[in-house]
Amino acid sequence: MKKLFVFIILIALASMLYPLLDTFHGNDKLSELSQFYAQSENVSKVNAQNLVTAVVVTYRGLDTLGEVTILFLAAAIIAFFLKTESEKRTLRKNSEIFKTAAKMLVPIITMVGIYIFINGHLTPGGGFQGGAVIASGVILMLLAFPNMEFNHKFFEALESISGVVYVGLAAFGAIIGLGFLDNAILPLGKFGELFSAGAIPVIYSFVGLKVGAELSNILNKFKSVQAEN
Amino acid sequence: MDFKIISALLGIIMLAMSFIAIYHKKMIVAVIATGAVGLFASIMYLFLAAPDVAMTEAAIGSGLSTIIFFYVLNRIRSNDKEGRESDEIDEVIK
Amino acid sequence: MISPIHILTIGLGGAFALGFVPKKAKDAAAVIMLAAIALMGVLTGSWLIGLINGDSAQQVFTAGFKPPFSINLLMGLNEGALTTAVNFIGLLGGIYLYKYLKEAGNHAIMVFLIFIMGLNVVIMTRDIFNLFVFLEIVSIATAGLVILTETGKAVQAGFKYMLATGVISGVLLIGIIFAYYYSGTLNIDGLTQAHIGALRGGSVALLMIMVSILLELKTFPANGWGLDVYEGANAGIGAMLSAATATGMYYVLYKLLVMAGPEWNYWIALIGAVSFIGSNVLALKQRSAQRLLGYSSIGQIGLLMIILGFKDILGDNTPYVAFGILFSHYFAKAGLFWLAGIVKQSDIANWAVIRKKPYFLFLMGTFIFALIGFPPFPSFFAKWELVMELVNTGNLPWVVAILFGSMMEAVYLFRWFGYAIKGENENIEDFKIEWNKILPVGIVAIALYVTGYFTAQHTEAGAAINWIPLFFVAAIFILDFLPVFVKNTIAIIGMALYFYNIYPDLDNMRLVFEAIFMIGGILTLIAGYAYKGKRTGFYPVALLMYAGLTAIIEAQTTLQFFFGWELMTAGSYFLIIRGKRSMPHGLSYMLFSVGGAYALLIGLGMAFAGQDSLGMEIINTISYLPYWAYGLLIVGFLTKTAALGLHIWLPGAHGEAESDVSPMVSAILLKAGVFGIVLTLIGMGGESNSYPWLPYALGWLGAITAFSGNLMAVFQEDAKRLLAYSSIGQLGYIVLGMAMMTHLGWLGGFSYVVNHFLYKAVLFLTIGAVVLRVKTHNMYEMGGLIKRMPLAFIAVMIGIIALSGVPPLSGFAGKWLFYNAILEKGWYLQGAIMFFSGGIAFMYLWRLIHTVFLGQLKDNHRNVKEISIWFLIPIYLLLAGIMVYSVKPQWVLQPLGDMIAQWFPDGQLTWDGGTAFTKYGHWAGTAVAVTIIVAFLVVLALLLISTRKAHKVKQFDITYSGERPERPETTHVAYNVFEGLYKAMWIATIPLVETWWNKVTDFLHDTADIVRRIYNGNGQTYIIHIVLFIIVTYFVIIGG
Amino acid sequence: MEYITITTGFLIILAGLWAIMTRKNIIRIIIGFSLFDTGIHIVMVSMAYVKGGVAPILDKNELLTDTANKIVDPVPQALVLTAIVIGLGVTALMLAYAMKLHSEKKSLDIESFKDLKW
Repeated sequence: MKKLFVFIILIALASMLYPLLDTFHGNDKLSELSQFYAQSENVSKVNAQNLVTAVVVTYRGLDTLGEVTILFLAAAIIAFFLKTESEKRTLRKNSEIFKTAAKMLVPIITMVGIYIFINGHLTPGGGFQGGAVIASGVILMLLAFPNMEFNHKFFEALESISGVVYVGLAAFGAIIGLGFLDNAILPLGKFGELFSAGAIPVIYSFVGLKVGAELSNILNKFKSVQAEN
Repeated sequence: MDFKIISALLGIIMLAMSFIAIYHKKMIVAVIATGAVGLFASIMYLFLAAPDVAMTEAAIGSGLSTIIFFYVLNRIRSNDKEGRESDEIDEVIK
Repeated sequence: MISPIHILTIGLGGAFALGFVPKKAKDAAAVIMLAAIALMGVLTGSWLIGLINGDSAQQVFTAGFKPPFSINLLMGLNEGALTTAVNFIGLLGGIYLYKYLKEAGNHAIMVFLIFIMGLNVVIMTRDIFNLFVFLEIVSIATAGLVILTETGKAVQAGFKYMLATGVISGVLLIGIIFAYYYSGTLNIDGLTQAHIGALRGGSVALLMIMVSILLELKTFPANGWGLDVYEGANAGIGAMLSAATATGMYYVLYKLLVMAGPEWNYWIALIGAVSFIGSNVLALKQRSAQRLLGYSSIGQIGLLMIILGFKDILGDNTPYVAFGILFSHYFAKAGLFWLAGIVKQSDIANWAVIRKKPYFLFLMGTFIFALIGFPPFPSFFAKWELVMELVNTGNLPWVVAILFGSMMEAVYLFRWFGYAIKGENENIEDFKIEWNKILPVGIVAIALYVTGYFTAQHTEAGAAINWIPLFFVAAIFILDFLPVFVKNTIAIIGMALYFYNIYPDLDNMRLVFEAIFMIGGILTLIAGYAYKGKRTGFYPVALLMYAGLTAIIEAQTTLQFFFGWELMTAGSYFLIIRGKRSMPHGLSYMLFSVGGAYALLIGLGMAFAGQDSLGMEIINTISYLPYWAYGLLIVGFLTKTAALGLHIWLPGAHGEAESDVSPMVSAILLKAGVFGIVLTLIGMGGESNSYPWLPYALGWLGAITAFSGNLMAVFQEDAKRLLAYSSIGQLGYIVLGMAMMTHLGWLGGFSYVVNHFLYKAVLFLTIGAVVLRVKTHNMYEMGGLIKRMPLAFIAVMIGIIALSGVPPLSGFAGKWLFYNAILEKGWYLQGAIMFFSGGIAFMYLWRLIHTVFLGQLKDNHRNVKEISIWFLIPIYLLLAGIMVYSVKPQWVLQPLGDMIAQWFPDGQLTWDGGTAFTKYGHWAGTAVAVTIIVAFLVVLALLLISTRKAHKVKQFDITYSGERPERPETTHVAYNVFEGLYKAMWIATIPLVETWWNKVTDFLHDTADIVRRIYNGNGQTYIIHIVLFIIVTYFVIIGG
Repeated sequence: MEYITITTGFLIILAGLWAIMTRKNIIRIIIGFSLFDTGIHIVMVSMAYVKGGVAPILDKNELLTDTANKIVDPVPQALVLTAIVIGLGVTALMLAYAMKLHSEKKSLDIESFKDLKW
């Protein structure tokens, strides 16, 4: 009965969404907004090879700041929400091979993560992706060494430092009169090189560190509430 | 032309995965299916010329969130074990 | 000035930097948070001040590109005011939650800071996707804050909240991305110009954006999750949601409504009206304080949505109206939520505990009156302006809808307040006082008064309001710790000085009423010396009533009139509810008053239609639906005169009031209604009015009221209720007299106005004083008191003779004029009814003497003393007035006649010395009075002489041999004396009216009880509601 | 191609809503929510596609001239990046709630959490 009702509702919703689908004709050309971003003088103003990164970090940097904040919020809420849970440790033994592999892999994974966000303005990927990769390295560690003390102080400090630096860089732009989150506070460099696009790589690196730290914190919280099994 | 077929195939697979995610008895399978939807979505993004999004979706949407799901399932399972036989657990989680 | 973008720097930087604060240093973290919020507040506040002083609004660009290519923020006057408001309440809320936040740790403190920062950006941003991101921040932060207390309920509420906002923001995101597809921009101003609503798909995208904002505002009925959060969360968080979030979200709706275009205005108003009425009706059955507040919040947001929908009609007044309602809601709701957190009682009946600390009762009262829209709060002025403008533009149905919703809100809020003032509080655990929780509550209460004052100054009519009486009330309130004697003296001197200063400015008609209000007020206050101790709270509220009464007399504009009217209502409500067992009567008084006030408000709005001033004279020239307008005004005033059908509050209210309050609310307060009726009838054009049916109907109503009031009085065993019903009857005479619209009718009416004041004050004061001595209202528990209280006996006797209207006393003047007027007018049937009621009056009046003063003295009254000297003084002063009036009626009637002649020049009395002539006969008051008094004295003397040898026999108990009977009514000869009459007349005493009103309230409550079951507590159902809401709005607005 | 993907996206949105509105298990509801999110992301990315466009990464010199006619729209892609991360935050938080709810009543049935109503 309820399912039938929900089904009817969804049919109605679909009929409401249908005009959206019906009037969607794909794009033959870019929207005005993106055309502006793609104009070569504007490309050289930001000087980032990856336009998505340019949009994410500069043009719509405020969104990214908000997004980082959301992850931060989620981590903070989960931290105080789950803290009352018991923190008993599992005593499962992992095989030596797995442990050794993990020991070898984790630095590599971390390096890959760092590579991804440092090159965010040149190649696909950036702070979020790199951060996620770093977090996956952390997971691997957590899985391989369940008894290892997770150094949450380090990660929280990392999170705070990168957050403050991010906001500081953003505000610096506004203070020296260029605009909040303007990447031109650093030299723009030569297009297509690592040291280009002004503050974008710096900002994206800190975003990456912050995201990595936040995700690690979240994961650790979820992990540390696992009871004995 | 090829892209159309591939994307149609991807779409069908994703819908099937969604169905599994919603209706499979075992919660673990359902979670994996959810992750698979994300993974196939990221392949789709590659075809749609969005490598950045594809990476993000793969790493975050299908990777990390699946792991969190697992952690939670694990936790709930161990919570339930306290008073139940293991057969019943899936019933609870279902 | 510092760029507003640094709100982000401060808020986010502060939140991130909190990570450096060691876990142990919780105080440091909390202080940093408060400092950061304060800093944001200073920043926005400095912008607000600058913008008020004429600075131009500033665009804040980011990323070094101009919009629409990058995200921009706007700091204009609205933004400045609202962000300052958010930061202000955030700071107070942070102080309130200090301990909770500290306990929850640094993470919770960060969340709170980000919550406030997010709201600031939500208000300022001009980019729709940025709006989405910061809305997510706010809702995630909210979800975190909800579980601050970590009760099971909070967790449940939080989950439902997350689920609901998750789906809603998904819908918003689809809307945004398609809006981008159709317009190629994400900038709100760019979208405004793109008019995507004109496209087929674009209209759907727009609808999805608008609906999701509406849903975020927790629009009825898809708001179960919101209500659960209000109930489940910590009260301090509820305050934040209700005040801060709602403020921010409301502004988002405003921004997006501009984008959506004017065709959405109507829909927003409609959805707002549904939400306003729906949630206020459903709240009727609510017993949980926080959930009640949640319903009320949603209702208020609905009202604000209506205002938004009418922004094109309200024009430049929109900010005034919207801010007036918004700020009242914002302060009052936050204050009430905080109080809920202090009192810690979920069931509203247990709020009686609050009066163990009387100043908390004052705070609660402030908030409740501010929510309903009483003066001097901003909502009063805003609601006034709203109704004036809406009526003026012909939107009457909307006005009715708004006032109906407000009425429902008044029902549950005053029921709650009634519990707080009068409920049982013996067994309820007292609550603790923590400074950090009280400080914010006190500040918002003060802020309400201050903003109210400044709101008033904003309009011309408002600025003309005379605040001196109110300041006097405030002063007395502050001096409330003094003993009765001091306060009473201050009050009397204050009123006397005020009257002395004001009376030269008044015309004769106003002087009559002002004299009744002020001199009557002083006389009844004299009786107050009989009380000992502090009499906490009495003087402020009594003076509040007098302040209102004098304000309606002095009113130059309809706004001032209504202002005074509401003050008087508030003051008299408090006076009435002070009595014993008066909780239900206080509520019904308030509800009838509020209903009546709304009728007045619409009537005054119609009077304003087409006029360009608010002067009182506009009610003389109503051109917009004048029949309705005058009818509504009269109905409004009739609620105060307690005409049949609107009277059910009166007997209880007057009967249960304190001894010196009954004369205030009966002899004095009821005249305010008469004053209003007089004004209306004059406004209709006096003799030659073109609305014959109104006075005709009014006349019948008066006659029937007179009859039934008197009849009901006959069957009372409670002396004060008897007098109360008698007042209903007497006011019926007055209404009938005025309705005749002739010179004699009005003269009769006015003579009753004066008379009723004199003798009803005497009777209520005397009976009240007797009640103070014998500690019961029931006449069958009295008897034989003539021996113990001869002076009281004389007063009552003269009082009832005057009331009954037999010669020689003043009542006869009124009767005589009445019969002449009726003959002249030809209203024989009404006259006959009046004649009967006069006869009935004798039957109950006689009982006051017979049952109370004559017969056997009850043995527990053997040693009662004469009534207090402080009562006797005003009583005998009033009696002197009656005697003067009786012996020299021309002293009163001639000036009254001259005054009435300005409206009714025909058919005046002709005076020859002390003899008055009409075409039907003549009456020489002095001669009649003197003759009868002499005859009476002669007979009395003869009797005394003839019985001088009479043996005095001591009373002894033969009936119950020294035992005190448990049921005194069985032993009193005059108990139920009119049983026989009752058997004949019972049919006329069926409380049809009360039954009718009960049916109405039952119906509303039952409806509420059934409908609110849609909120079945299941988070899934709430999602279904949300999706259904989206679909229904789609099919209604875009139409499938 | 983008027609197919956008349709897929809408269907997944509906599937997610279906799960949210009909499945009783809270974890299952969160899975539904996750699907709902993914669907929206697919719709957004499909919308960014420009026929014949390449990824908006200007790593080849020929892309530097007449860029606007060669690349796909970077803006929705940037928005999706943001949305994905937000979605993760929300999902994680919901799961934390689910854990709490479960430890409270030892049940994951959404109908057993109706203490607040009316």
